[in-house]
Parts: sequence; structure tokens; C-alpha cells
Amino acid sequence: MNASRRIMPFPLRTLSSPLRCGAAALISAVALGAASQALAQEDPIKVGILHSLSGTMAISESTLKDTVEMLIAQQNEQGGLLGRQLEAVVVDPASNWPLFAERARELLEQHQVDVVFGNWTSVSRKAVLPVFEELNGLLFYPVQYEGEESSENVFYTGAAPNQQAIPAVDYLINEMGIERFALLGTDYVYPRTTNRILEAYLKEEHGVADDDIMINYTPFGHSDWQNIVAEVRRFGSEGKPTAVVSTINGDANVPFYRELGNQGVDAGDIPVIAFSVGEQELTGVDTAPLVGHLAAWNYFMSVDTDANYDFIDAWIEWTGDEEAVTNDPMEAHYIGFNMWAEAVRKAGTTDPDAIKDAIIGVVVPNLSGSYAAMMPNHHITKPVLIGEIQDNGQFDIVWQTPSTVAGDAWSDYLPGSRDLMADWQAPMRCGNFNVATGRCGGSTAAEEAEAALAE
Amino acid sequence: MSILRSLASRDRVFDFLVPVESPVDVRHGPILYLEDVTVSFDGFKAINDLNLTIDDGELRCIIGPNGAGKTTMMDIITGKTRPDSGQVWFGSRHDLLTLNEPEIASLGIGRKFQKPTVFEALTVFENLELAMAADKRILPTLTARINGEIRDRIDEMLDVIGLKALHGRPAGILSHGQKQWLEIGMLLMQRPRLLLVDEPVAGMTEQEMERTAELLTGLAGKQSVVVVEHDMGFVRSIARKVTVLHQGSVLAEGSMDQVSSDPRVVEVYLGAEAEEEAV
Amino acid sequence: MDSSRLWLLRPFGERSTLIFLGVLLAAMTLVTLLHVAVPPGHPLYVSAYTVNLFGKYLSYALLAVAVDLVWGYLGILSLGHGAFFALGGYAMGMYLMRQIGDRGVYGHPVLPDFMVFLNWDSLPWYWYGFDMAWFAFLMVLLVPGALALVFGFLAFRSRVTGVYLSIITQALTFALMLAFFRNEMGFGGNNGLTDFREILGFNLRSSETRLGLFLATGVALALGYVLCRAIVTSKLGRVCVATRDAEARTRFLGYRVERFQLFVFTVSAMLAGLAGALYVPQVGIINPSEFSPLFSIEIVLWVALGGRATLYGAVIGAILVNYAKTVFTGAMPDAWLFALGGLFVLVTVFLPKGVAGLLALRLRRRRDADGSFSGKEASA
Amino acid sequence: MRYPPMLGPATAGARAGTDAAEDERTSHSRGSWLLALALSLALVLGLSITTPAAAQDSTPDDDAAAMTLLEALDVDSFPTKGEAIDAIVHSDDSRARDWLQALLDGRLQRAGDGRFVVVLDNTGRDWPVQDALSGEPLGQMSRRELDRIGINNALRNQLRSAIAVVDLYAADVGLRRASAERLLGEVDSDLAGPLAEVIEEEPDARVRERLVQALAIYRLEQGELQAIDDLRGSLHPRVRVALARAASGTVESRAANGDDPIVADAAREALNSIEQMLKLNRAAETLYFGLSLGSVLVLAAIGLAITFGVMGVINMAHGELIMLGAYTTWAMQQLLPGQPGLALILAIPAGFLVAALAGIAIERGVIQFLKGRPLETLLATFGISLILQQLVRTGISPLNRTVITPEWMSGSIAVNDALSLTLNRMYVLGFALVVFAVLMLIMRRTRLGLEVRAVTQNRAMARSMGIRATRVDIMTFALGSGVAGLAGVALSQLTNVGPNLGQNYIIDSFMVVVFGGVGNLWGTLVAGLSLGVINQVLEPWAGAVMAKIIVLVFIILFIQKRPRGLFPQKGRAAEG
Repeated sequence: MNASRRIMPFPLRTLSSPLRCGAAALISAVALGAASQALAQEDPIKVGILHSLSGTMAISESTLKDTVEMLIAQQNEQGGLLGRQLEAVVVDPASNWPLFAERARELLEQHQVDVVFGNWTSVSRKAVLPVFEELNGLLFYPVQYEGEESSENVFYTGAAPNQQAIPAVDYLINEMGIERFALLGTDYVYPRTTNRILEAYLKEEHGVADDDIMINYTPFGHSDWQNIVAEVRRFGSEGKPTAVVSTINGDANVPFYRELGNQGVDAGDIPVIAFSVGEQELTGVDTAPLVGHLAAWNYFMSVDTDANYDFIDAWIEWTGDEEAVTNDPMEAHYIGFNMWAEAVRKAGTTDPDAIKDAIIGVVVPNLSGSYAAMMPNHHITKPVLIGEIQDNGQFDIVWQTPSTVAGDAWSDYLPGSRDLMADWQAPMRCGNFNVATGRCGGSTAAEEAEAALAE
Repeated sequence: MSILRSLASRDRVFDFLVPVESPVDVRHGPILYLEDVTVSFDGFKAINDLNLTIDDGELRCIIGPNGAGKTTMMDIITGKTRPDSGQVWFGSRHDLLTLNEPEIASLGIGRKFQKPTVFEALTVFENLELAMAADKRILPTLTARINGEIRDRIDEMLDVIGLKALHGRPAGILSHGQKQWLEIGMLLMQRPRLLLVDEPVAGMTEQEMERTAELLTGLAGKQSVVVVEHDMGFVRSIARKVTVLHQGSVLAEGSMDQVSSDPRVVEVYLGAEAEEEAV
Repeated sequence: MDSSRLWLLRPFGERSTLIFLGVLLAAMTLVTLLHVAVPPGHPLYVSAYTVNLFGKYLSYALLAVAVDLVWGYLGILSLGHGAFFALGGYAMGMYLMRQIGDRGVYGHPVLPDFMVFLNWDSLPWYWYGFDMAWFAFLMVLLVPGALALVFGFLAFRSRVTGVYLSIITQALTFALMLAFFRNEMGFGGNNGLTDFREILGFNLRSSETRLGLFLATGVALALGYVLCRAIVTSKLGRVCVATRDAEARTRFLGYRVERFQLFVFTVSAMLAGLAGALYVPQVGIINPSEFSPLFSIEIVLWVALGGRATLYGAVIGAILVNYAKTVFTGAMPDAWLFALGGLFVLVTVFLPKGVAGLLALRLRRRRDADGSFSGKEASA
Repeated sequence: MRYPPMLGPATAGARAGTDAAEDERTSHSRGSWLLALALSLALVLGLSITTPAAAQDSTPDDDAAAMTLLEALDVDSFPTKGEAIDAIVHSDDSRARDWLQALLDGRLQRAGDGRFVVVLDNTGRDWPVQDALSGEPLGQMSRRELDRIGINNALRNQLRSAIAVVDLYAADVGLRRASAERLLGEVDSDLAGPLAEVIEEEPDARVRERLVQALAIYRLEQGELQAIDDLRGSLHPRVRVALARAASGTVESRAANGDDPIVADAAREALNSIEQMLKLNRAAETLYFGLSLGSVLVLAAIGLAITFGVMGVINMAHGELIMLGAYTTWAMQQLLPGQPGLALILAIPAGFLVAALAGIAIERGVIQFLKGRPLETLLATFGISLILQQLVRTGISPLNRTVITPEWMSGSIAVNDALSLTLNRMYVLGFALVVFAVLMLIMRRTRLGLEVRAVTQNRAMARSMGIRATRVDIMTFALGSGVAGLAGVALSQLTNVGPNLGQNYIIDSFMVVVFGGVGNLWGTLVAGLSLGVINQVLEPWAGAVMAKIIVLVFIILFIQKRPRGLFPQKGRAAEG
């Protein structure tokens, strides 16, 4: 009975101290040189890192944490920002969505970080969004996503559907003559939305018939693909060139590709173009049977530029792993970090409101030889690359957009968002401006629904 | 011990000895009636064409070697096991095969298990309280309060079973014999018309056994009692009528002397026991 | 003697209720004072973040109490209580979603955002009524209660017990998780429900509301505790313990065991639902991962660590483990699973009575040393 | 313009020859012109295959010309590359086949100094290369210095088709079969003539049959009624497509006879009988899928059936023991690089051992203290499962590991044209049955099995009869765990080898054991296989997620109906 009394006195303000120690040790390890040491006397700029280091998402997210730490170390070697050192504040949301919100609050409220790099899954971003808006934080989100969002406090450095999915099917149709599409995805919001956009796009822009589109959703971690692959095989044997557009997530991919190979479906017959399979996902796969299958990204490790080779070398050195791979979300963080740094220099402060104004229009080089610009809708410009899987687990770039594509927060192919646009510049400052009604806040769907209700 | 004496001399009538108004119809003879009951497990016939009749107020001992089907028979009577065929009637009105355990229990059949089963985490007092005849539906149970009358009845029973001093202790700390007594006490608190008592004296001292014998014989007449027992001495001390079960059916029936002189019983029962002891 | 049961000898602590309520009240007052009266920046200041955190712990504690009621007293190891928690959470989440009104990104007055962009043209029937607080709050209790009633009716009627019951409760929550992941279900799929704005007209993004939610959770915990306490100290509670320890014996005494089990199971499910409903507005999101069997097993660990069959033990366990989780996942993310796993092993093997057991042992020793044995009757 | 899809626009392109836009698309599709080119290559290389020495003598290679040929490949446009490939095919160079192969494999690259090289091994940062012209080794080159001649799927198909036609003349029957397979539905007027001759001379019946069908599809397209006789009964999808097209009569301009009602009717009739057979095949396929999924479930659950059913221990770490087996397979493949098959076979005993040892450690370390408290073994072993997972995450890697499928387990065997059974799953199915049989033998025929059954039924009695119950516990647990390890070895061939592997199977395993009836190995077998089949039958109809949910709900309801599973252990109900 005494226990309750013993439990209650929480160390109220000490939750953060082990973190701070860890981060400080890390920084001091990398911050070399007398000059930077002198500078380190000032209050450092705090950079929050909100990536899962444990749980199911740790596979993907922990490398992103390392990436940001590497970028911070590099920045510090160059003397930091505004004459101040950068300090990483790492927290672990443990692949638990409510915990993401809690940790975001911890970063912004307890640690008072100036900017946060983080999140992978859409649901985790949705979970932290209210926190960032409430506490006016800045979040750089590095992963391709379903769009349909534009927050004043979030910068989307990954691809929107028009920067990945739509160019990819254009490639399939124009370059490969594909006429039938099997849209396979894991049952969550990104595949659902992407497939809805693609379905509308294929029908409206390319006149693809209903019969020529097959849509199938599977649960997370689905491992028995026999039936679905057999169905795809039948779907593909109706006489028209067929491709699979895969938004299958993470772990389910390995058994999927294995089953494809074993049922004798190779890239020559029915190519698979994936939006969620990158170099990192391929590290667990014997890629020999997969050669020729495709992926659409905005960056591949095999990009042939010096900037990319420098990045890869730095990464290998940072991780100490000769086999370490780089991938698209890492590049997104690279771009996001440099954009933020540039905006801080431009604004001369780390104040979120100043950064929000300063960052729009900032242009930094990406790793594939072109430039990324921050658009008023908080999305960036990206080239779209199509790669074919090689037997060494890398992608060979077979096609790319002639110029960069600007990310579109609101898809033109969804009825609810067709009329929406985002512009966070003055005077509009709106994430969902309706061009039809000329008002900030929502689509005409509202009026339609009201009309429907009135009936 | 003196209490038991007084019990035996019947100069005082305890509440629990007054038969409850039971809906059981015994006007037409037996209180328990089993006919052609058969049950098999995986092809093994545990009970085979068993016919048994217990009269109202009778004290019957059932003996038989291991595996004769004694416990299974009790399982069938109390609704725990359903027979493959046959009929089981309680009085002439209640077909026990259509009822479940609590229903059978509330009709007035109480059972003591072979292995003494009491609620070890509850106190002796609470064990008796739960057993006591009462409205055993959920809401009445939730709102039940212990009043003076209940306390008196439980105190009486504590006296009878000799556990007064231990009434506040968890039943789990009782000795084996004490647990047996507690269970018998719980049985009596239910005020049953028919008591099925499975090996009541296992693990008891000579003295305790004597007390048990007195208690059981004291019950006879007003309540029907069926005792399954291994201990021949004990059976002899209480038995008026004995039924010998073998391979799931009745082998012999009669007084202890009749039965023990039956050559088939001697062969089957003693032979089996001798074998058992050899193990 | 069956040693495994002996540690459950005295499930009903004596003065624990008053002490527990006292400590809870004191803690709530202290946190409120430190949050409101102490200026930010002061070392004693409790930030809104911390208040929020405590609120979350308290809702977990209520959940643990609910689990302890069925596991500790009824002996049913439910590996699916997360399902009731999540259902309560979803009911609350649906209410909060409807409260957003036309402030969603699409500005639709009725449909939540996820329905707009997944092209639902009208609100599914099961979303009706959730715009009204009284209805939603009723559903918070009724939905988990109804599920428990149906599930329990089937399970207890056919006497599914022990391990079998544990495993089908796990199947239940797993099936629900898969179902809620499906976007066709109309509960937002993997993204779940989020972006809540206000509750009963209070802005969810203000620290006053958060303090209010924390206090409300504390009150709910106190009420839930008192209710459970009333149940377990009644004769019905003793029947539960009897059922836990000797189900057949209880049946032969004339108790319809399955009805008692059903009653307590349903009450417990409703409490779990209430806990979920209080949890959701505080963390700001509900998604199907709350249904994961892993979470349900974790709840059982809280109870085991705190001390099974002692209600205050369940509270202690929930708060301890979750506090440790907060600290560990922050400081040493890799070590967290080692610590959690190690806890499971150590508690079950070496500390079967949990923290509460240690305390009780201490008390008993002192009492035994005094030579006075408390032969208190159960009628107290 | 509309074209018969299998022939693609390319056919028309070749025929029309003038449409520039079509030419652009031509190179991206399987085209018959390509077959013609390949035929000419075949004439050259085919000769060189049959008489290599003579071929080499007769075509002296010209390095300068070769350089021009290769340089033509080093362009950005894939259509242009297609033409360059065409040029190489046409050249008489004896190295052409090697280049095409290297190009196909993505190993033909251009060094900074303009030389063309063939990369021998493209893993790591520096790659060993050899000169494409001379074949001399050039040592290691950094990938920064090298530019790959990229190809895409269209070119890959073009290359494969070219090589396929060559292989039609190959000595090896396997190659001829593969190439005949490829020609189905791709025959046009240019190829029809030569093909007829090839059919005459083809000694292998299967190749001949295939080629006859290939030709018949072409003939059917020409409106020839008799062609249908050659196609009748074939289940090949391309035959079906050709017949469907003929039956619908929608093929315009194919020939005046295309809409000939007689042909259409005959095609429809042939098609109907094919559809009937396809239905049967689909049923057989679904059954196979179900059995194969079931075998996975059985493998995963059978170890649990032993520890749970026999010992009453609810081992939540069972999934992690499976994971250990899978990681053992990976480790064996790391130890024996280049011999994935051998490593896999060795992994069977190794996986068993590793998991069994882990099982013993768990039994001794934890479970022995929890005798008779089944629900608490559940909690403790759940803790162990968390620890094991995290151990793998920190000790090895949080990422999935690559386990290679050996050659002999890849692909499928074709029962007929519509039904082929994937080999890896067939091996797993067989493996599951063998494991089951061996376990049954152990339980029924060995001393251990006897002792295990004795201890299960009456611990005290068994002990008094001189059975060392503790030892039996250890052995039983080790056996159950070892079998989990075996399941892991098998699963490594089907799914991810990663820290979460076990978690994905633990719930399913419990469902199987509970459904089958605890303590009954037959029950586990029947339950596993039937749940697998139910799942796969439901899946096309309800979708993967709903199928799973339905199966779970079914199990829940089933347990209500029969609380002790399919095959309950009968007996006098235990008391108390």
C-alpha cells in the first residue's frame, strides 16, 4: 500500500537528461577543431530527430536518424549555422503512433528544438500534425506519401503522388506499351489513395477500361501470395501487355517477389513497378530473379553524379559499413536539411515563423544533378526516375523526367481535392484554398453534401 | 466430539438437518433412479448398463476396484458427464439428463469430490457462506449481506466440523482432513436431499474417521447419502446396504456381510485390490 | 498443497481503498497545483506535456484495473482486453471526429477527411449519433460491453476456459485489428482517427483542457477502482474467487458460474472501454494498432508486475511499466525490449505476487511478529 | 489501327514499314521482325554452335567494326539501342552472342577511356572487369569510372527472343523447348515458312507439339478452320487468347474468313471445353495453394503442439525459435558461399540443433520454475520472445537477411499448360509431411515417446516407475523447439528472414493447435491443412484480409462449439 506513495513522485523535469547527455556526447565526438569548439560555447541550435529506433519501423527509420546525425556533423564541421553549433536531440517513438505525438510534444515543449526531422509512416505524421500546429514547430517529412495534405508547419520533402505514381504509369504506357494494370497494395492510406488517383488518371487520361484495371489489397506483412500472383498471372494472360503497380509495403515484398519468380512471372512478361521498394528493402532479397522489375523514385543509389558519390562515401564512412546503402528518403532528408540550413542563413534566425517565410523559394542541389526548390505549398521539386532492379540489389535508371516535377499537395484526380491548392505565402497563407469558391478551407464537397443533406 | 454426541443423541435439531422443502417427488419410491446408463470414453465403457436405485433417506455405500466407474457415475448424476444412453431420474419428476450442474445442485443434490475441493483463497467462514443455501443469482449475490442469522448458521456448522478456531484462516492452509471436513460442511450448508460423498475419509486419522462415520450415519433417514469409499473398515462401520460396482455395472448388492461373502466380489474386488497393492 | 494458488490467499486487502484514493487525490492535487500555480521555468513546474503523460498513465491504470478484475479475481486471462480499450477509444474518436465539423481540410460538414478522399458519399449508418456527446459516451460503455456480452456468452456457456479462452480472446482482438485495418470498414484504416479539435466545446489543443482530461481520468480511475472494489468485496466477488480456484466446486454449490463470469467480464470490458475513451483525447489518435495482441499481453504484464488480485497493484504496475517505458525508450531505445522482456520473465518466475505482494509480505511479517493474527471476517 | 495484342503493334509496323510513330514503338515490343533478325543471327551462331571451330575460322573478327557496333549501343535512346542490337545480330562477329548476353545481364559497360568492358562481378565498390573485345582481364575498376550500357525490359525481351530463336536450332532439348515456348503466339508470315520446316525435322515430341501449336495460332489468325484441331485441348493462355479472338470474330482485317461463322463456332466450341478444363485446374490449383499454406501452418504449429499439447507449456517464444531456425539457414549460407543448396540441407540439422538448444535453455532457465502454471509460462515466454527478437536486432541486424533459394528449389513444375506447382512450396509441403511422420514415429515407437506419453498422463506415476520426468521435460521441450527450428529453415525459403518472422506465425500456430485439439498431433495436421485450404478457397472470393478474419471468427465459433478442438482428448473429466 505504500507503493502508490513511492511511485507518485516522478522526476518531473528529468525525463530529458539522459537524452541530452547522449546527444551531447555524440556532438562532442564529431565536433572537431578549435574554432568550432569556441563556437560551441554559445547555445547550440537544437535539431530534433523523430524516427523510430525500435519496433517494426526501426528497419526503415533508424537509418534516417543516422542520416540526419551525419548531416548535422557535416554542418558542424563547416562551422555550424549562424555561428552556432547544431545539436541533435534524438527521441524514440518506438513505432507506436500515439507515442509519436507524445515524443513530438516532448521535443517541442521540453527540449525546445528549433526544427524536427522525422516520421516515416503517414499515420505517424497524422499523429504529430496537431502537435506541430499547436506548438508551432517545423517538421521535415522525408518519405513519399499519398498527398492530400499541406500543413503550415510541415515540409514535405518526399514525393507526392504526381512525383512518383503518375510519371511511373506514364512510363509504363508510353515506353512499355502496357495496357492492363494490376494495382496491388497493402491496405492502408497511401496505397488506397495512390491507387484511387491512378485509377482515375488511367481512365481519364488514357482511356483504360474498367476491365483492364485490377485492384487488390492485402494486410501488412502478408506472406502468402500464391492466390494473388496466380490471379495476376491470369489477368496478364488475356492477351494485353500487363504490368503490376505495386504499393506493397515493406516486409510483404519479399514473399511477393519470391512467389512471382516461382510462378514464372518475370519482368519480361509482367513487369512490376513498385513505389515502396528501394535499395534498403532489397537488402533482404535475393534479387537475381527480380532483374528487370521496376521502381519509381526520385533518387537511386546508382545515380551517376559526383554529389551522389560523395554522399555515398560519407555515408559509408559514417556508418562504418562497406555494404551500407543509400535510398530516396535519405536524399529527401539531405535536401530538407540543406533547405532548412539555407533558410536559417537567409532569415538569420531559427525562429519558425521566419523560417516558414524564408524557406519558400529556397533552391538547393539534389543528389541526382538537378535542383530542388521549396514550393509555396511546402512540397519540393523533384526529378522522377524509373529504375530496373539489378542482380546486385541496385537499380539501373532506365528513364527519367526531362525536368523536375513540382509536388502537388492536392491531386487533380480526386473529386474532393480537385479544386484545392496550397500556398503558404502571404497573403494567401492557406493549405486548402478552394479556387472554385475562392475561400480558404475545404472543397466544394461541403456544399454538395449540404445540398445532399437538405434533400 | 461432544457436539457429535449430541448430534447423534438427537436432543437438539440443527437447522441443516431439517430437510429443505424440495420439489423432489419421492412419493413413488426412490429418490435416485439410474436405468441402463452407459458411457464410453474412446471406446472404453466406463459405465456399462448401470442400474441403481437409492431410496429416500437411505445411506448407501458404493465400493469397487479402481476403474469400476464410481466417480464417473457421480459425474453423471451431477450433470458433469452426459451418458451415451440410459436414464437418470431424481425423484419421479426430474430428469437429471436435461439439467446442468447448478440446476442439479439447486434441486438438492450435493457432492463432495474425491480430492477435497475447497476454495483455498477464501477463509473457512467464507467457504461456508458461499455454500449456504441462498438465492444464488447474480444481483442477489452482489447485494448479499451477512446478517446475524447467517452468522449463526455458519457458526453452528463451524462447531459441527470442528473448525471454529480456524474460521478466519484461508482454507488453503488447512490439513487434508480438515479440508475434507470443510467440504462436508459446505455440502451440509446446501441442505441437500441427496449427498454424494466421494471418498470422505481419505487422508484422515482414525479419530477423524470415526467422527465422519458418526456424522454420515446421523444424516441418514432425513437425507439420502451415497458414499463411495475404498476404506473397507470405514464402509463396514457405516454401511447398511452396499453396492459393488465392477466394470461399470452392478456386480452385487446387499448388506456388507452378504456382499463380502459373494464369491464373485471376493474374486473381482479383492483380487484387484491385491493387484493394486502389489504395484 | 497447491503452492501456485497460495499466493492468492488473501485477495482482499483491508485499508487499501482509502489509502489508494487518498494517494490518488493527493497526486492529482499536487500535479494541478504545480502546473497551475508554479511559473514555467521553475524547477517544480509541471509542464502540459507531463500532465498529459500522467493522464495517459492514469487511463492505462484504469485499463489495468479492468484486466485485474477478470484475471486476478475471476481467473480469466484475457489476452484481448486491448480490444475493449480500443473500441471505447474508437467510440470516443468517432465523437471527436464529428466534432471537427467543417474544419477538416476538405471542409466537409459531415464526412471526416478520410472519407472524403476515399470517396465515401455518405456517412455509414454506424457513424450516426456520434455527433451527440451523450450518445457517444454511452457507446463508449455499450460497444465494448456488448461485444464482451456476446463473446462471453458464447465462450462461458460452452465452458471455454483457461488457455483456450486466452487464445480465443487473442484471436478476437487479432481479428478486430485486421478488420479495423481495412479501409472499407469506415474507421480510417491504418491512419485511424486523428486531428481532433475539441471535446464538449473545449479546445483539445489548450493546456487547460488537457489538465481537465487528466483530472477526469483520475476521477474515472477512482470511480472504477471503487466499483471494482465493491464487486470484489461482495459475496459476488467471493464467488468469483471461488470460480477462479475451483470452478466445478462452485457449480456444484449451485452457482451458475457462466453467468457470474459473463457479468464480471462485461463490467471489466466496459471499464476498459472507458479507459480507452479517456486515453484517445489525450494522445490525439486512435488506430488499429491498439488492437494488437502484443498490447493486450503487455497489459497483463502491468497487472502481473503490480500484483495480481490486488486492485492497487494493477494501478502500480501500469504506472511503473509505462513510466519505465517513457524513460527507457528515450534513453536507450535498444534496451527497452530487453528490459520489458526481462521484466516478464523475472516477475513471473521470481515475483509471482508482484510489487503488491512484496508489500503485503512485509506487512504480514510485521503483523506476525506482533503475534497478533487478524482473524477478521469477510463481512467487514 | 488495332492489332492483335500478342503480336503487338510491331507486326503491323513491320508490315506497314512506313509509319514513323509505329517505328518508334516497334523497338519496345516483341516484334516479328526481331524474330527474322534473330533467325539470321541463328544462321550465323547456329552454325557456330554446331561447328564452333569452323565458324570461328570462317568469320575473322574485325575489332574496328566491332567497336563501331558497340559504340552504337552507347546512346541514351532505347529505340536506337534496339537498332544497334539489331546491327550486332546482323554482324558476323563470333563475339556477338557474348556481348548480347553481357548486355542482357547488365555487365556490358564502358570505361572512362572509351573501352568497352565486361564486368565480372558487380558487387561492392570496385569491380573486376575484362575487355569486351579482346577478353583480356583488366583488373579492378571503380564504379565511378564505368558507365553501364543500360537496357530496359523491351530490350531485354528483344535480346531474349533473339537468343530463343537461336536456341531453336540448339542441340540441347531444354533450350529448344524453352524457345518453342516463347514462339507461341509470336509467329507471323515471315516465320511461318521456316517453322514448318523446323517442325518436320524436330525429333523431340514436346518441342514439336509446341511448335505445331505456335504455327496453328498463326494459321487460325489466317482463318484456317483446321488449325483449331491442333489447338483443341491446349490449356496454354496464348492458345486461349487466340481462340477467344477467333470466337468473338472481332479480329478485323485478319482475313476475310476472320468473321467466318464456322471458324468462330468451332473456336467457341474448342474454347468451351478448354474453359471447363481450366475450371478443374483452378480448383486443383486452389487446393494446392491451400495445402501448401496448410503445410506452412502445420510446420509452424507442430512444435507447439508438442510443447503445448504434451507439456502444457504455452510457449510464446515459439515464433522466435522458428526465427532462429531461419537465421541458422542464413548463417549456413554465409558459411558456405556459393553453395546455397548444400547450406540449406545442412541447415536442417543445424536449425534443429540451434533451436533445440535454445529450447533447453528456456526450459531450464524459466519454464521448470513454472510447473503447473500454464498461463504464467505464457507471460514468461512472451518476455523471452521479446528478448530474442531484440537480440537478433542488435546482434545481427534489424534488416531482413537474404536467404538464397537454391536452383533446384526455384521455379515450378508444369502439370499442364495452365497448372504449374511451385517447387519451393512443394518441397515445403513434402518436408512438413516428413517432419510430421518422423514425429509420429518418435512419439509412437521410441522410448522417449513412451516416456513422454507416460509423463503427460500421470506425472507422479511415471516418476514412481523410474521415469525421470525432468529429463523427459527437457527432451520434449527440446524436440518441440527443434521442430520449430525446422519450420524456420523451411520458412526461410518462403518469406522474410528478419526479427519479426516469428511474430507473424505465433498466433496462427496457436490457432492451429487449439483448432486441432491440444495434445493431438493428428489434430494439428488436419487443422493446419484444413485451415490452409479454407483460407485459400475464401481468399479469391473475400480478399486476403477478410479471408483471414473469417478464418479467425470461424475458429472462435468452433471453439465455442467444441471447446477441446477437432480431436479432443477424451476421458473422465479431470476434477476440481
